[in-house]
Amino acid sequence: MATTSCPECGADITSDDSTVQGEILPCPECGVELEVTALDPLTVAPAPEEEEDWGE
Amino acid sequence: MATTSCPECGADITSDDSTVQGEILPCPECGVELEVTALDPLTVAPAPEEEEDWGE
Amino acid sequence: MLIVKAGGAAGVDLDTVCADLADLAEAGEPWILVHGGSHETNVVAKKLGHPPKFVTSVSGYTSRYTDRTTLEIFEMVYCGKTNKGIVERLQKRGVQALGLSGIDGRLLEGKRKGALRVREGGKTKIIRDDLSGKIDRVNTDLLNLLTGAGYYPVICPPGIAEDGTAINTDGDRAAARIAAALGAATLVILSDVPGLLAKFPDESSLIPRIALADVDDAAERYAEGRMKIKLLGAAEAVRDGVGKVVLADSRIENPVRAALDGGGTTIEA
Amino acid sequence: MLIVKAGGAAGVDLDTVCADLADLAEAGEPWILVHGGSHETNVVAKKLGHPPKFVTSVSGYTSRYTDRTTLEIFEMVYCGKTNKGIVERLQKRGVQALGLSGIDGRLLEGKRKGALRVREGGKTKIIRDDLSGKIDRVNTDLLNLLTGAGYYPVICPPGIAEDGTAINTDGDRAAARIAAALGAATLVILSDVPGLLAKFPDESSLIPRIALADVDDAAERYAEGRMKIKLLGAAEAVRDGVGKVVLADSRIENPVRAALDGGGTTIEA
Repeated sequence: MATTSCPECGADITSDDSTVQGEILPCPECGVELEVTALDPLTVAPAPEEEEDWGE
Repeated sequence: MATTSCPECGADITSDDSTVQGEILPCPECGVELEVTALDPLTVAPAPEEEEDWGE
Repeated sequence: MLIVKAGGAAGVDLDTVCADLADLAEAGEPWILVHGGSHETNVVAKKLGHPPKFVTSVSGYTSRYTDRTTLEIFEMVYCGKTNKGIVERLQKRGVQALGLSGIDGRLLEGKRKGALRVREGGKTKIIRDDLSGKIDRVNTDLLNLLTGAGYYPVICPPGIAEDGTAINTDGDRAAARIAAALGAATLVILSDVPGLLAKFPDESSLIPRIALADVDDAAERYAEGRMKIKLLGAAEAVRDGVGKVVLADSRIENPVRAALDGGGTTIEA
Repeated sequence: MLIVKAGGAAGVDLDTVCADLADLAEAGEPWILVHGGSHETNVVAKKLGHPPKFVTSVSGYTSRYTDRTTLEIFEMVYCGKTNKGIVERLQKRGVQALGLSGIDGRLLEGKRKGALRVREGGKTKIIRDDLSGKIDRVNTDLLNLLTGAGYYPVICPPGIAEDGTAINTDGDRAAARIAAALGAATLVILSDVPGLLAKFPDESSLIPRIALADVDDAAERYAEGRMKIKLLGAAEAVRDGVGKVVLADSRIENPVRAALDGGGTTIEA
């Protein structure tokens, strides 16, 4: 369990053992989509917009 | 053990268990170099001239 | 100019496709071949202990997760064994074929997907090291230089990003980009199915023709996975000026000629 | 024109070679790169369960026994991973590089050795399915077409036989054939040794220069295995009109420039 704060509204963002690198966590307060950019220490950043594309 | 005859002089050419496909057997009579082109039945033919070359 | 895409699926018989293309070349019909190799890539990747991983984008499209090791295995199979095997088959039939990947001479340049949203293990995740991308520029000068000198280009992914990094890209859409960039009259996409089937896998339910305006609707109603990508790539090509796109069967005799003579599913404006 | 051969040995650092070539291109010095990949091919062949087999010809030369499966692994590593990896490195440094094998456009055409006499298990044997051969014709029109349009060719074996079959061939000698066919001023052959050493492996015993007439004698006295092939290939090139051939070290900074500035062993008429 680790916590950090939402870069938009400052609310607490918490991770648990199942949280993985790159996972998208919505902020419980303002609902912005946050990307887990690092697990230890827990670091988040606004998730990028979805570029619709398909690889081979 | 199998035998065939030398295409040059007719002498007996014999193979044993160690003989392998493609092996060069000199004819015991006329000395011509023979290539074992098949083992069963034993078949021989004059061995090609050596083209000197090196692969990668 | 005729562009032909031969798929990478196991069912695609490269010998029949090459024989047909050789006849066309002899009859004075110039063409450019684009090929895949996905089936073989999976086989080799497993043998090399780096089994393929596929990711499904949030909108449901599956694509190969291309980390650096996977990209190099992809290059070995596409640019090495498959590309040179096709050039060899064509050269044996008297065609002056020449193989290129999208990296060579920046033939297929595109943008790397910075971040891809995928569903994995019940979570939504962003992956950033997926070396995949979408082609948006084709070096037509290079293609014209070569075809003008009598060569028959045989092309395969990967493409290349602006910064020179190799990027995995969808072969069908790369063929569509090439066809559009050259203003080709016809793009034939061969694969191991007769075309778009209304009731897959019932081959008698083949849809012979779809107008450009109806493609999105048909894609929703009848197609999944790879066929959906082929259809959307085909529509893109027609919108960008390609005369017609034919989705046809590679498993028959003279598959290219059959497609040109009206077989398979034709998409046109 | 400058021809550079970068070896396939483990010690050859492709990054330094590509960085040097990029500087030369920027300085307006056109070149053609020929590369190998034998070390990596052995690694991949083992992983794929088809370990490399080498045969020794009756006159003592060792070469890779190239059956069809080996040839396809060879293509995967040379034409796939290595060739496109080099083109990618050069493109990242702003060089408009373009990769080709000897099959493409019949760039390196030669004759397949019909039968090879080898010593194996104490016996002398003829092997016939060795897909190896010697290059005797280079498609210089294709090379001039590409370099004339500003492309930098990056070339590797295999070559192609008259009937269109792919044939394994020695990269050093292919580079020599290309240099001779283009009447190149200089052929630089880089590998993981400083040049010809009078007392191998003592690097201070480097022989800086050998006149063409003395090459056979020097090859007998100082060289074995691969170095002997490089020397005989170099002599062949000079006899066929190449200004000079330099056998130099790829493991140093700016290896190509160092060779041009007099490093390594120079062979000239």
